Amino acid sequence: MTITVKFFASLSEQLGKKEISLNAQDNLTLENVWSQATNNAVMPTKLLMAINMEYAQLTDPVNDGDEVAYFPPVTGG
Amino acid sequence: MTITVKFFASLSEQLGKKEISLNAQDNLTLENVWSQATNNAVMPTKLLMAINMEYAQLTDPVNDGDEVAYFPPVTGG
Amino acid sequence: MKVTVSSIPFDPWSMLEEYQQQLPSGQFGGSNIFVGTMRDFNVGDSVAEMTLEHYPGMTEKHLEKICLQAIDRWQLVGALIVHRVGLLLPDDPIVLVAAWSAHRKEAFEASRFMIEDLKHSAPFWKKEKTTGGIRWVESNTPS
Amino acid sequence: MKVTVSSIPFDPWSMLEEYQQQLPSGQFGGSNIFVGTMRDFNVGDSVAEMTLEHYPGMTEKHLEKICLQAIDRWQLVGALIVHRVGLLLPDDPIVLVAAWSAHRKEAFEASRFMIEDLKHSAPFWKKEKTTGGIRWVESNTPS
Repeated sequence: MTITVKFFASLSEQLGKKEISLNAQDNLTLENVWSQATNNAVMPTKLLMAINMEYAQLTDPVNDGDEVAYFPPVTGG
Repeated sequence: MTITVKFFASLSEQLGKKEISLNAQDNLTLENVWSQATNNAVMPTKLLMAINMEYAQLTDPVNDGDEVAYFPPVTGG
Repeated sequence: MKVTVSSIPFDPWSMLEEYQQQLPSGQFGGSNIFVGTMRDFNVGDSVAEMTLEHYPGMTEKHLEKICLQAIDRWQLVGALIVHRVGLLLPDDPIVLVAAWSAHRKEAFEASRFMIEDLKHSAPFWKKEKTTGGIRWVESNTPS
Repeated sequence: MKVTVSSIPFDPWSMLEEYQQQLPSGQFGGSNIFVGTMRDFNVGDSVAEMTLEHYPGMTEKHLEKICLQAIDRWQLVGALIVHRVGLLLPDDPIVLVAAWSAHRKEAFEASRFMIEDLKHSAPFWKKEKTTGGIRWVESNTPS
């Protein structure tokens, strides 16, 4: 399956990437996708994540065509 | 002593007066002034009053030259 | 701080803009604003127009006291109150209170305090013209 | 309801005026508005400029959800959120939230809910340029 993976803000800077397209096997969770997309980088303690622009959890499944995102705590307003 | 007495809103309409100048004896309270200024009209239960534009109580003393006011509950905003 | 009692319609947005321009640059992180507007209904009746009476002198003095208390208690950078008097029509702004402060919590609390104190204590009285006739509004809602 | 993410400076007062004009006449008795503005200091340091990043698509979706929740919970007549992104300078408005309702209590509670949810959950990230260098803001104040 093919998924889009996005990184934002300080996390994007640390990893040196903003967006990648990932060709991956089926039956992955957000935790698996993180490992593949970052070459097993250590996960920040306060990481937030989303699937198709809705907040999600590490154990949530990712499907073909999904847009996945990882980002640090938000600081808007 | 001479004092100015003002009435506002529904109270002013009920009494048929807005402002009077009262020549009165010394040592009066707001309660005495009410009686003289209204010819002993029955006092409304929710009456508010002020001396020189500061909220005051029925038992507060009134002095020569004071501006006294009586009015119903406020409904601004 | 600024207090205005206006016998003609006022535009809350331009008054906010004008007042804010005089505030010290870079000092406020948040402002909270409440605008009270005349509705065309009240206590179940349709209201065509409203007259607002006040106590010239005492009203301004009381509104200034509210601003000073809010500035002191929440360390505000600025405070503004504008209140309409005279003949009002539906959709006319009645009141504007605004508080500028370093943080949002203080701005919210201060403007809430200002409108509550104004509603409970500032000498204004509303008279409504409804389909059933003319009546004085007897009391404000508690909050 | 209306949600705008703006990459250029916005004027809160004209956006409030414009939005309010479309609301149903005579229905709202109160509006509460919060405007967050860029200060020239933060956590003890002087801040010269700030960059706001967002997640295009998810950010707008989340702000719309906040408006819908507020409208539903407080029976609002109208709700507005405007948020700036890109390069900001001190005194630039960052965020505007506003709630129009029949009564003041609902207007205050709704706009407070909107700004708190936005601060805690809407995907925006601030990067500050201070005298000490460039830094990402790590977290928002709790309230």
